[in-house]
Amino acid sequence: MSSAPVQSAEQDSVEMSYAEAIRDALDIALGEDERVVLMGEDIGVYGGAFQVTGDLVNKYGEDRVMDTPISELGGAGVAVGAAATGLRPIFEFQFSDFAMLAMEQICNQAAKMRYMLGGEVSVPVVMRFPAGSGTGAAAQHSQSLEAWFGHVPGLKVVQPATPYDAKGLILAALDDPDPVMIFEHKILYKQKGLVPKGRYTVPLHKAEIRRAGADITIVASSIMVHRSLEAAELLFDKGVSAEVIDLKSIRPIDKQTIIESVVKTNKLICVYEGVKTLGIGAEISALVAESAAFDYLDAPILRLGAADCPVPYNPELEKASVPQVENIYQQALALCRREL
Amino acid sequence: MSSAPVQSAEQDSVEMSYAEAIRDALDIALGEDERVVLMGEDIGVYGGAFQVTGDLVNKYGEDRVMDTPISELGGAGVAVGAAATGLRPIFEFQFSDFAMLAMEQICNQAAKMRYMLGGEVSVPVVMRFPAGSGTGAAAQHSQSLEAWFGHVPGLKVVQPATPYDAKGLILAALDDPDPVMIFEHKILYKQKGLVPKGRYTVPLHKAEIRRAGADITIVASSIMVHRSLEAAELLFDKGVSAEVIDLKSIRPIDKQTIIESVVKTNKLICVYEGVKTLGIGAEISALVAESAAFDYLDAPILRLGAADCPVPYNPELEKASVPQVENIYQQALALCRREL
Amino acid sequence: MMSKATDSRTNVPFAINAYTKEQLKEALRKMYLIRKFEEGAEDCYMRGLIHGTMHLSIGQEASAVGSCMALEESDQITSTHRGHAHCVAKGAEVSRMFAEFFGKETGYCKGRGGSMHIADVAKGNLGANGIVAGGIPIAVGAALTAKRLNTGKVVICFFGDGANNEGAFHESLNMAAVWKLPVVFVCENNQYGMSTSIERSTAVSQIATRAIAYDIPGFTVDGNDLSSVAEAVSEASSRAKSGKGPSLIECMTYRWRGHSKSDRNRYRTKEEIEDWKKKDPILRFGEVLKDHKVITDEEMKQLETDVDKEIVAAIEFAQSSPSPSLDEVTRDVYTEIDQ
Amino acid sequence: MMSKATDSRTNVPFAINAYTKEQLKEALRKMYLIRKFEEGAEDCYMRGLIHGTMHLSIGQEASAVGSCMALEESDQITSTHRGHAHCVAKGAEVSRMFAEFFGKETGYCKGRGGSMHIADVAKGNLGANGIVAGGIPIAVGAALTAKRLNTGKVVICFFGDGANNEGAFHESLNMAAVWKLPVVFVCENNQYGMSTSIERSTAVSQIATRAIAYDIPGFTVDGNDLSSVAEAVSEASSRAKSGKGPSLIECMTYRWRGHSKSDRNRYRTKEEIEDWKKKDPILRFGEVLKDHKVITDEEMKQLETDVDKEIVAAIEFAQSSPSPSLDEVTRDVYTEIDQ
Ligand SMILES: Cc1ncc(C[n+]2csc(CCOP(=O)(O)OP(=O)(O)O)c2C)c(N)n1
Ligand SMILES: Cc1ncc(C[n+]2csc(CCOP(=O)(O)OP(=O)(O)O)c2C)c(N)n1
Ligand SMILES: [Mg+2]
Ligand SMILES: [Mg+2]
Repeated sequence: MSSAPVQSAEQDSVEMSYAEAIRDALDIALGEDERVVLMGEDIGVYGGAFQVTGDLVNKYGEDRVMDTPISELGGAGVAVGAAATGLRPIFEFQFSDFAMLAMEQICNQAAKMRYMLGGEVSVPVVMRFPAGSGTGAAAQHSQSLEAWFGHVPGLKVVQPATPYDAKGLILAALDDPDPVMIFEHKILYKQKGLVPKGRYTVPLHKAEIRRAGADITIVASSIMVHRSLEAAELLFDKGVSAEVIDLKSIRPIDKQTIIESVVKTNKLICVYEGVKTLGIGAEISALVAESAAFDYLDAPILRLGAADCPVPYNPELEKASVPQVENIYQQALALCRREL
Repeated sequence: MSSAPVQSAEQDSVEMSYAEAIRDALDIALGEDERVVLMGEDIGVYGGAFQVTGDLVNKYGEDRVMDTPISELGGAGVAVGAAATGLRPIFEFQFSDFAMLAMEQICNQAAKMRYMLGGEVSVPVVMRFPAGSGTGAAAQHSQSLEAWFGHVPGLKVVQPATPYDAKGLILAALDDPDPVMIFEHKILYKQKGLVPKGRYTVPLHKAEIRRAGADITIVASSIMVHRSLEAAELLFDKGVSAEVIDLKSIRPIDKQTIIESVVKTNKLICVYEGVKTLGIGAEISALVAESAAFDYLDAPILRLGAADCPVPYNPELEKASVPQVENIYQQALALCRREL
Repeated sequence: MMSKATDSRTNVPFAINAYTKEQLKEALRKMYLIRKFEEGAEDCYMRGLIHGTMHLSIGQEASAVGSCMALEESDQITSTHRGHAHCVAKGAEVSRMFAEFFGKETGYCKGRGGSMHIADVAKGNLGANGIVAGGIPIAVGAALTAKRLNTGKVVICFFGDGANNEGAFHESLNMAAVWKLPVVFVCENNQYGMSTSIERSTAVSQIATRAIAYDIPGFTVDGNDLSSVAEAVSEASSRAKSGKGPSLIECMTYRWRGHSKSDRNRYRTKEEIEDWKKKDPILRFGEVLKDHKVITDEEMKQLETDVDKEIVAAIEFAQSSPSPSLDEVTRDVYTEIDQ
Repeated sequence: MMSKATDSRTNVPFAINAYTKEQLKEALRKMYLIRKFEEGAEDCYMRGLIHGTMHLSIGQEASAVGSCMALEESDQITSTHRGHAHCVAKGAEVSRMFAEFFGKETGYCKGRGGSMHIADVAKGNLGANGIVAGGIPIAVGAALTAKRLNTGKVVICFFGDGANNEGAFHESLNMAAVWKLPVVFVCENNQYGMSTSIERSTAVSQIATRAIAYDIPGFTVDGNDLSSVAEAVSEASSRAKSGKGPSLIECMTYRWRGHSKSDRNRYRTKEEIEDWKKKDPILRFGEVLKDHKVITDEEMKQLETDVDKEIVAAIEFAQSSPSPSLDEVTRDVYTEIDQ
């Protein structure tokens, strides 16, 4: 179901986790290009809070895999300045929540520098944001803030859902001359999948149909792709054929893939982990509602996002605060039966 | 057209500018309650970058009208801590763009503190954000970032469009036990209007129909309310009766007022100054598309927001980057004629 | 910058002179209670009864208890991700702390916060914080309230060595100094921010040096010696209450456990850890109390037994407490008001 | 922290010994050019030809020119909202600067940036910045590039006294110091951040004191004396290039004009302004050059006339340049690539 790797046959693939796939991408990048440096808190000897960088510091040394002080604003800014002058920094936020400290350097500087300077400079910085809930780490360590970044011209924003895409999107981000924000999901880090050896890229601006269907379109991102695929199985048992689209890119959003699907299924539900209000589902809904696909809609456009609260600590509450398979299934079914 | 003041007859109103109306509200607040303190950069002897605080420091002294160092994160955090412990701080960002430095204290702390602490504390902080383009101050001094804040549970977010609302919303924000973010528009500061003397409040969660109409609903916020009203005049000349809703509150959004209007007019266009993608129009569109009003829609839902670029310096480019009366008029007309 | 003269111990330690026997015994009890609370929490975590993560301060008890000893009950603190000790030291009940860790409605945060947000506002603990240095500006804000409303309170702001490289540290200390606010900045320097040592992250070797950048007093004390901590903090607190503004106190200490539950301890040696275990602040303070005849061996045993019982009862309370209702997931986001 | 010995002037000022006559004359010419450029811009603004706002550095020319004099053309700078002087000093053409202010395609930022984002990347000016302290981490990043890629470059990071209270200042200086990066932090202390004086905003009386918090050299120099600035910066820059890390140099100076075009000047007295006008850095440096027979009165006159002509021509160039096309409002947001 995933798009064909650029340069490798099936047998050249190995099974690895999402975290390992990212590490593989970082390893390739560090090996290929001396301008690549990794920066972040505890990414060296500790191997990263989620063991994504692992032992890379042993292979490339502390000058290439740099532990920064706990200084998110300054650290991100150093990455921005380095990118603008010739390095290819990949900056890891330990948790995406801490990016709130660095919004200025990301959104006032990196995103705008090229434009403000009339195109005279590029800022090829890559930033990685471990995001999402499910770890019991509560309100300040569990957010899904990708919608904020999607609102900012000058950035590109992606959300890989599989090991394959995680690796391919990181390498594509590195090839890209502009700032790319990668929202990874903490719960996916351990998820396994087939990943081609060596270098390949996944386009930064394309969604992908993960399951073809005729009755309803489910647009999902990150971990919600998996939950939506599970829900699609349940729906199938009820005679509902759901098409599941993995959004992948938040900025730009691949309108065409979504619209073509909706023209076919006539129904749309958006599933995402960020807070529902002003989350990415709002944009997807609005994109369709303003498009020619509007006339093909047979039912309201539904959104399933996080509840209107910070992420709670209690594990049951935490689960209740974000969409689960059952919610997706129920809502999709109700939409198809127009029982809302 | 504006809602009736809580406690004052017409003759008790005076004409004043939006900036003066805000100052009036601050003056009343400082006079009524010794717990109220104003904090911000250059709000004392300088009177604020936009002369909103004016001479209040002379009346209340430097302990009540506090010039802060240029430390947005710390300053906002001090306001948050003070609010949590008994003061009623009103914090002015000199430009809303600089709030990017303080997102952590606003969105990780102020917005979540009550919830994370199980309701054991309230954070009645008011923050004021001069926003918007039109001053030739370019990309880092002209943004409209209200959508970011609207995405954050725990905050309330308003955007006054008139002197009357500016004063009434500030006083309502002060009465509110939770953090309230007020997005003011720099270009509106000089706009005049009738404002009742003394204390009154405007509800923090209600939109208002500024012009009744039958053919199309225009939901607009802040300065776009005025542009939409002008566009409605032009539409009227073409035989189109537009209903113009002043959104006022971004969080929560007054769904009911919008939906009732759309049920009546069957057409919706959202006009806002923030970047179109993932801006407040996305949420309004999605709210309607998921509601019972969906079945009443006769045409796609349109959004008019800022172009996909940082705000440019050149005045003509700057204008071209955000919706103007002509754009609203043209798009609304096209929508009514379904000529899209 | 400079070490407190206390360390030279001309004769009796400060604490022995400054506090009553009851207070001193209570301080020792609190250190025990913190230790046992954290060991109990760790055990529950290992057994899968508590989820999420937690940051244990085992080995650092003296800085929490010594600091809070210098405070009145009405004084306030802000705490950190490694905040259990601060919470107990400021007077919280371990039963409600456990209940929080178990995610229960009876917990201090009604199960919404967990370890990283543990608080006890009634006792003046404005909360742990998931954001490194996140509590520093908040402490300064609380001190502003104290000054403006003339409450006479002082605020202790706890933070780690790693936090001192955050911009919030700098901005906050500057404002507190310029406005002469009643706040005491207590840096618990356990020499690592997660895996990153002071030498690799911080341009000065003693964090107290940074006091010079704000023209405020800065002291480095032995953070495993309760009396030294109490002395420095009570001096700083008196200074603050008399309107002379903030101080920065650096408590040199060490955490025995990993940073959090996912630490493989690759960045420090077994020897270093073992060395520091020999400097156990609880044993040390116990010895001092015995030396000065404040407590007997039997009394100490009794104290320990009582604490053990308290912990068992607290865990039972937590386990048997009701869980939050799933319908109430959005409760307490906003204050309920009649519109 | 300490004043440079330069001020005692045992005999000849540093600059006279360190630079050729041509270089010295060029420095004087640049100061003139900056002054005239800003007066010209101010005039155009008053006449409604330039919109937006601008921050003039009239009176502060020595710190910009003295600092950049110590650099090679390939070295880099980051600048501030008050950045015209830095831009000219680093070698920009005033014609393209005016074109930018007039919002033209021929401007350095193609009319997208204006005064607050003026830059000349080719000459090593990475840009003014609308965000106070926004350029500080960027400068450290540029220095990281220099170190990792062994380019031998040094980076000067300009910022104001007000900026030193931003968290970005603290975080950046710490990182630059820990990593020993080739960057020189030049604080142009004109004693006010907008309306707020150092005393009311900053806990230390000299910003160079804060160097202690990063264990780096810190010096306060007379910022209106070009030679003192050049001496301090060239020393710091050599130090940086030799791998010894950053320095913090504080240039004491003053802006003659208001903060921006909306300033009512309520926070300082006429007398203070007049006093500082007597310390005009251009006149001072002109006198030094005459004293040391580097330039004659006639040459100086000629220089001034030439500059005046250059300004007139530059404004003409700007006015007659094409405006951006409205269709291209989203051009240069992203790099154009073939997908
Ligand atoms: C802003 C922010 N950055 C990073 C983290 C992740 N983190 C949690 S604790 C910690 C180390 C903190 O070190 P220190 O301040 O010395 O406290 P200690 O853990 O040693 O008690 C880090 C990096 C965080 N929670 N918040
Ligand atoms: C982050 C941020 N806060 C506030 C401002 C508004 N502002 C622009 S310049 C300025 C004063 C800066 O003072 P200083 O650093 O001393 O530079 P100077 O203007 O004196 O050259 C302020 C407050 C800003 N542009 N950016
Ligand atoms: Mg530490
Ligand atoms: Mg200044």
